Amino acid sequence: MSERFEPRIVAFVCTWCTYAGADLAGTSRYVYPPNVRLIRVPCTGRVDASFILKAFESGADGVLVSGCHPGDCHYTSGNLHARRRWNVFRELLRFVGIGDDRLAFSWVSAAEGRKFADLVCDLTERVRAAGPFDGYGRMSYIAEALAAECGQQGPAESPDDRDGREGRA
Amino acid sequence: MTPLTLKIDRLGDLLAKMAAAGFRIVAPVASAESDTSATAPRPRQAVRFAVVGPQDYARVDLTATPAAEGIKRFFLPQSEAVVRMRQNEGQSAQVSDISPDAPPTIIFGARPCDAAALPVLDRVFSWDSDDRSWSHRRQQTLVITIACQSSDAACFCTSIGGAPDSTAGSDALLVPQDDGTMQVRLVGERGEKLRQFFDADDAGSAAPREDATTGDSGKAGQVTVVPPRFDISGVRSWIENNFDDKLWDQAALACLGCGACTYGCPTCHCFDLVDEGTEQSSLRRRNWDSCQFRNFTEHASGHNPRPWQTQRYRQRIAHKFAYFPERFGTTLCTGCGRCVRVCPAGVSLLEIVGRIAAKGKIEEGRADG
Amino acid sequence: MNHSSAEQLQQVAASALAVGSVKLVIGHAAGAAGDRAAACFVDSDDNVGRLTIASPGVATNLAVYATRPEISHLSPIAVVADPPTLRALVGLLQEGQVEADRLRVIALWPQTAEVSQSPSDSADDDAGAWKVSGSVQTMEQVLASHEWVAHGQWTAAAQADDLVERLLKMSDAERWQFWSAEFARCSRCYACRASCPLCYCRRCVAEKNQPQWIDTSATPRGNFAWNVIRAFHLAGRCIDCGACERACPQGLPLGALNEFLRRTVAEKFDYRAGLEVDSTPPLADFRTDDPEEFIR
Amino acid sequence: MDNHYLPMMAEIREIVDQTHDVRTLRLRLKSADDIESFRWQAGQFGLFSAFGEGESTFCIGNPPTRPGHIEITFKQAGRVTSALRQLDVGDTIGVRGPYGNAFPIDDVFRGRDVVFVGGGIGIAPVRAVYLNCLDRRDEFGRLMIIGGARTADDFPFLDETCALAGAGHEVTVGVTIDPGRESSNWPHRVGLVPDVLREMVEQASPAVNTAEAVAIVCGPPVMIKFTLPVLHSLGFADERVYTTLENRMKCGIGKCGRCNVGSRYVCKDGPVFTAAELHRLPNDL
Repeated sequence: MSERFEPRIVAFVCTWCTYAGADLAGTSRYVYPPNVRLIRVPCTGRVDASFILKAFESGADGVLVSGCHPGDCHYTSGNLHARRRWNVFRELLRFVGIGDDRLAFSWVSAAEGRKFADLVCDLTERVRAAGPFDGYGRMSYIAEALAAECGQQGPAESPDDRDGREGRA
Repeated sequence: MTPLTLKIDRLGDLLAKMAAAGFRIVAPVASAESDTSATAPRPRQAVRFAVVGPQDYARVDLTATPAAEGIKRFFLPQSEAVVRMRQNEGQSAQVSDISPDAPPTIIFGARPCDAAALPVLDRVFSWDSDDRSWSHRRQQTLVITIACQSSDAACFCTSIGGAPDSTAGSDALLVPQDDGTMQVRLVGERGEKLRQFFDADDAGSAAPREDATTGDSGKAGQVTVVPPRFDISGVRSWIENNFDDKLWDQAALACLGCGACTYGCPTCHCFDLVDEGTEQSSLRRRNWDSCQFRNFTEHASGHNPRPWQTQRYRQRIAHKFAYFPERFGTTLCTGCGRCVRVCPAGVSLLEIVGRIAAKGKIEEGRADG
Repeated sequence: MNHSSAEQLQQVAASALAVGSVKLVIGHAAGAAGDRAAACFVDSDDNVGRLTIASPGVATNLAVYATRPEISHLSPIAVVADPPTLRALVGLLQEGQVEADRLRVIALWPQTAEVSQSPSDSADDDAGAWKVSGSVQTMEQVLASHEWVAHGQWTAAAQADDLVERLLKMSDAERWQFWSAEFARCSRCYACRASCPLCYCRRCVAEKNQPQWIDTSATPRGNFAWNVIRAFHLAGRCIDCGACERACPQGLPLGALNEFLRRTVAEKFDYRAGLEVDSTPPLADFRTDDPEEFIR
Repeated sequence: MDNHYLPMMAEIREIVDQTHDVRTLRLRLKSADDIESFRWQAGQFGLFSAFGEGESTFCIGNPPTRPGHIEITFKQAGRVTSALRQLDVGDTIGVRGPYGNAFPIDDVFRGRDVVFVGGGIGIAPVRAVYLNCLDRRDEFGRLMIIGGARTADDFPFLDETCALAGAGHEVTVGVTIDPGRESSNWPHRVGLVPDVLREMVEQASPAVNTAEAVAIVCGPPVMIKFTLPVLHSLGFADERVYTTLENRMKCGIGKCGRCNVGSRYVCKDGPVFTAAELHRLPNDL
């Protein structure tokens, strides 16, 4: 396997700070890897725990959540509520087996184009080092075993995740 | 015909013989879950039916009455993909059939109350049109039951017309004998397929028992006695005539509206069809569903024919003891008592149907008088 | 069985119902069959005889009924409440799910340090281990009592510590493997949700389908999402009664998830759920100096 | 043995927006065999799927006298209807059916006066029947169509319904919206459907032979609840008052247990029931 693993990273970014920061990174022509798919949300406070799970379910190898620095929230305290949530959800995900190497949180302001580019570079390398997130793939073997037990052929899980995998190195 | 016996210490040999003949074996095994459970294990819950290989034969546990999880899922899987759909960009959508593919299977050690549910469900799955998945798994699967040697306070098969040594739904029934052997009763043509696995009873002690009837009064061997809990005769008519009785409110008050009873029930068969996946690639799955869930009947408009737990609880009881009998001529319950055992709130169908039976009796009496 | 406690409970309930100071008493009765205690609703002093004191190891948390719409027309209602039930009621008051004016309790206080936790005990074996409060009380009165100070944190949930410790020693991949296998058994009967007093949402996230956040199929994927989200929605709110795990017909070790989150919330926010009506649940709150060492 | 859950494929040929949230799709089955075998009667339904989202139950909105396509009209309400609204002409949807019973047009309606009452999205199933009857106009007596909606903006098939009266069909048409919801330029009736029904039947000339007539009522549960007693008091026999039940369904073929009312499977014994049959069912609708 000579080909390098290109991780898929989903980033939930707030529209007021990090999205603008990512924009600045682009207009400033900072180079960062194309592995990140940005999903713009009004505020990090909008990022429900199920968004993060859904991203992993849908084939993400890593997830980033990023928004305004404390004190800068467009809605005063959305990011502070979000911070509390991450404090706990991050621990819970670790406890069920999705470790810190696949999950990142950051504050990136509209002025921090450089920081955004660096962040994405670092995160991409970190997730690359962690390798493909195959947790759901392993899960589908359990599903197949269960389905076979009940006398069923064919796919036990929806095929979309694994199709995504097939197209990749 | 020569009576057949099974020496229970030869169980491993029997299972191996069946496996060698090409059958997959499903049997009740003690699960290891109690190791991981944070609370003390509830012993009864640890026995479940699972596919077993030679390494598992020693774990086969024939003592649970009945097992925490029954055999329903081997005929009606909890979740089953039935259609695969694909639609690629710029191409038209395609659907493909996913057919059931159960290997020839012997379920060994089921309880008569679990097996009795099979012919009951045959009625709904074969009326008007045949349900392919159900029929296929029924065809592929032989069921060997064991007459119960023990029962508990939740057991009420005899009140439903069943018995701890009923052969309904079984292809063979094993009846434990005082000498530690099991007498084998083969049932019907399908049962004959099992003859090859059992030894002829050389001693010829027991007379051949060809009767496939239920509730055999002269109980052979060590079959337990399940005392009658209620007289079912007035139940259906009481339910039909007392749709708005306050008994339903009282009975349902403690009900928390989970699906534990329906999922454990050998006769509950309601299901959902859902698509999972994306527009490009998805599976249509058939999943167990429960009439106890609020959204079971809820329309997208928000209208719900059964918005209250009282109505949903009544539906469950009425479906089992009035609607299904009216439609299909048999009660949708085998008296296994699993719903009573699993209910987190201690709601007892046995108790409630008992109350209905008592009321029905009184009404019947009035009608006669 | 010690009759005196159960009889005392019946007396307290009977006199409150007789004078009309409560309209309904929610307690436990001996289960009709099996090990489990049954929830029991007593609306007149004629049928208080059914009330008994159930071992928390075989009973559901009665606070779950305080939010039931079927009895919303009855006021006030009295809940027979051991400390975990009281904590659940604190949670419901705190989150505005039940009105203080409508709620009374008949408090049960553990008499001995070691009230039996064995689920194999019959429902009323433990009666002697409990002290019944002498009268129906408001939650305000209970929370001001010295019994609350002494016993408020008492829990019957067998500690999931061992399992949590074991899991914490594993690698991420091993933990994933462990939970995938456990969750694979989940039948999605939602007994955990139904028996949880703090899971009161009229429409659960598991029923939201636009989009379908959580697959409804009882397949490992949907089961994983459901169990993780269920636990997370109770983070900082779970009052550690163990009702979910006792309710689970598949024997999932839900207590370990709850215990882990309880620890996390305690460590990070110095908070324990179910103790103060006037506090804000930690995940509905923030402080400007909350931990953020993990945020870049 | 067949997989009953495997849908036929159909292409969306035409999209018509009836109101802001009610849309009609005209579909054509892709396979010639399917077209050949898809024979239906007014009142029957199908299960229509948006792939990846699921199936929904709709009545087949065009009468068998207007074959060649399948028409469905639905209101955006849930996951599937929202997904169906995202589809364009040329897209594919899944079709299962036709399922259920039908209105007994040949056995009962023929030779009688027929009164059609539809409310809101309930106009769609009624329309399949009146179009069917209009296409066979000389087989029936008087035909009267009453359509109602909350507001003019919620009125599916409004123009089409109004135009029927002048199309030489010998049909009486009344359309109405709820009191208080009319604007100054609303030229039609204002009033609740049961009231308009009573007025139109009572004032009909020549009179409707209600004792022998047939009535069809579809609409929201509350409208049906208040319309049935009016029909009864006008002299309609419960055995000849028809409605279609809209219970939630999954399988459509009498297995899944979702649509059950009492011992009846709405998907097999219905969706068409007479008022007399409804009275015999448990009050679980």
